[in-house]
Amino acid sequence: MAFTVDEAKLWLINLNKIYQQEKMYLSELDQAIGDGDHGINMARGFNELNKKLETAEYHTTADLFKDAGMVLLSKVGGASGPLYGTAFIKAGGALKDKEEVTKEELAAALFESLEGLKLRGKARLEDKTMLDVWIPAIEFLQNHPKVDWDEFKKLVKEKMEGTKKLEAKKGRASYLGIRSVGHIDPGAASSYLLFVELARVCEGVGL
Amino acid sequence: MAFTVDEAKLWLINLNKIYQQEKMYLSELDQAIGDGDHGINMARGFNELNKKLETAEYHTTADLFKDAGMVLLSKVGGASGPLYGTAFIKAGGALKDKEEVTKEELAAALFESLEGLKLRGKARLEDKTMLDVWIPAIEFLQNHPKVDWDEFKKLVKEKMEGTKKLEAKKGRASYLGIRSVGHIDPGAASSYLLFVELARVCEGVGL
Amino acid sequence: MTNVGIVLVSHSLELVKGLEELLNQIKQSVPIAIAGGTDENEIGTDVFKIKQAIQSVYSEKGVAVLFDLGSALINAELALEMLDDTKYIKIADAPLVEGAYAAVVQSGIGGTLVEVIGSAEETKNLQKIIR
Amino acid sequence: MTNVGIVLVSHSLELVKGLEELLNQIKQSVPIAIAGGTDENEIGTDVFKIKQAIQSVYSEKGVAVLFDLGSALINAELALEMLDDTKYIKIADAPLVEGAYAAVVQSGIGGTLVEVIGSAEETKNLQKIIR
Ligand SMILES: Nc1ncnc2c1ncn2[C@@H]1O[C@H](COP(=O)(O)OP(=O)(O)O)[C@@H](O)[C@H]1O
Ligand SMILES: Nc1ncnc2c1ncn2[C@@H]1O[C@H](COP(=O)(O)OP(=O)(O)O)[C@@H](O)[C@H]1O
Ligand SMILES: [Mg+2]
Ligand SMILES: [Mg+2]
Ligand SMILES: [Mg+2]
Ligand SMILES: [Mg+2]
Repeated sequence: MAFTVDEAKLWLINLNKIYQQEKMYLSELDQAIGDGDHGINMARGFNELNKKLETAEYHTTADLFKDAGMVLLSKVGGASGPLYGTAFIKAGGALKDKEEVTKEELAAALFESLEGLKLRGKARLEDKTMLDVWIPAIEFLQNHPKVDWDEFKKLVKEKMEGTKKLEAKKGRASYLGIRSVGHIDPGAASSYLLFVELARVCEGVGL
Repeated sequence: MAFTVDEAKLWLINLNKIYQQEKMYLSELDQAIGDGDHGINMARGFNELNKKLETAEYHTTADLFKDAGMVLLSKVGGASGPLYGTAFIKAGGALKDKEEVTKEELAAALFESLEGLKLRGKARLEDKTMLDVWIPAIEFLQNHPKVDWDEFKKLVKEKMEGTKKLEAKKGRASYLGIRSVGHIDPGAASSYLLFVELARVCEGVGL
Repeated sequence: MTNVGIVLVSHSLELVKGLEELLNQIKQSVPIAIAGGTDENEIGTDVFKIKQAIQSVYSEKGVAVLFDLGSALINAELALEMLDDTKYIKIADAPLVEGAYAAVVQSGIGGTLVEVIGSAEETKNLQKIIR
Repeated sequence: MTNVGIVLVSHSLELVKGLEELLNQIKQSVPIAIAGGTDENEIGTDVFKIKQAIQSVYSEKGVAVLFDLGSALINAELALEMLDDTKYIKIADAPLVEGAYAAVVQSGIGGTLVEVIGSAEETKNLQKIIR
């Protein structure tokens, strides 16, 4: 079995449900070190995306990702909007017109997403951003010919929780300096959820 | 003859007429090196002051000056508002309850105005501000036991025109740097008018 | 009040209204007051508006005043002179928007007036773009 | 257009509307465009608004972009990436209000894009209060 446009769609639909559920939690994280809107932002963006997915038809994962990226770009609001938007647009660009996406191709596409995130946000590892989840996640996918998705889920959880001890160097939280330590980065948390839902869908099709 | 509350009132009423007449001219000067509102500001402030003078009754020059200062403070708008406002309030403070103001007392009161202007605006001689008229004007009044008002008028005119060659170091015009050279400072121009009208009133009572 | 109050002075009422909205997102517990425009809400500043704004967020915890252009400073200093006790009021030598953001964050974590002014003034050295 | 265009990007639409009004007082000949708030005019920024604002004041004389907070920069850079020819577009590392004021003055006297960006960035070193 392989990852097709149906899996891509399922991933994003599930992700929307999760972000609606975790809206308060993500905003609370952002209240501690930012402006308290990350949950609202993600819930709004993915709700718009969900509406779009209900009506639009896509033939390839690439098309779906690119369109999803455009919606997130303009509907999430906040720094995370152009970041997640870029991530999906870049992944879509990498996948071209492939109908069945292999694990290697998916990993390569998400590597392009990561490159896009770095280019846009100019953050580095340990700056206490979503990159602290993205960087190890993509590395793991690229380094394991056969992915153990439970291991993967464990890893991203650890990395998300690992942002707690970091001092923010990027984004609003950086204004807090040392006072940002002790709180999980909201973007790391939403990226953790993104990867967990991806893992579930991949497991489902035995990727 | 002496300078009484009637002369003070006459001065300000005449000054209002002048500022209404010269509204366009002062704003044009400000357009060249500022935001183009100095004429509007002075015309608005003195119009309000004029209205007040028509109804209110004052027993001393001090009371009249203090009240005039309060009106200018809030009605001129722009940097010149708190500056001219302060000038009149300080002069009023210096004159206390004197009914007849001698030339020496008037000069001393205007010296206090100048001190107020310096304190508020922190400008120095040759910064291309109204101070470039005020400083020599007050010096002249203090140094001449008997003032030749024609000489005085000539002096303030020269000093006002002298701001043309200066580079602005204070106020909005300072953003222009060297490009501010070649234009008369609007505040210097309105201060020149203020002193010319004062000279006329003083001549009238043989001060 | 347990947090340092922040006063935003601008030549434009709209500008500080928008800035206030932006800042209110960060920390509700920080008292913020605005003084924008002339007494008729035209472009300019008004000493009495500034005085009132300071009084509305005044406490012994302190008040930090931020302003846009030099002429706003003239009125801000005059407003201070009109107040009796100015020991706990300081004007920040900082960019209005960036300084106010940092000031609200610092006040929000319970910073002292000196710390709040310091954070605001530090934003002068803030590299906004990494090249 | 013979003057460098200025684009003001802020998380708040109201803020840049006020700032625009303030700047329009200085020089009418400087093209100014604003991009404030999200597509629903809430607090945030919108890449498409920024792109459109840049296009609306675009000329080979150049466009200087000023922004408030880092997240606005992410969208501003993305907007630039969406445009074909960005040779004449530069983002200033400058405080929004103070930088925009200096930029408009410099553009108003016919300054080049490099001079306009330079004037804006110089305001970081501006001593607003003389102590
Ligand atoms: N420059 C950046 N690079 C990578 N991630 C960033 C950057 N700036 C912010 N983020 C991420 O975005 C998250 C905040 O998103 P959100 O609250 O939606 O936006 P905003 O900060 O504009 O309100 C942060 O927790 C962080 O993970
Ligand atoms: N710091 C200062 N000290 C003395 N005079 C000043 C100062 N700043 C501005 N001025 C005077 O004010 C005049 C401008 O007044 P006005 O146009 O009414 O105010 P604004 O510059 O706020 O629009 C200048 O021409 C200058 O003479
Ligand atoms: Mg946020
Ligand atoms: Mg936000
Ligand atoms: Mg003016
Ligand atoms: Mg003005």
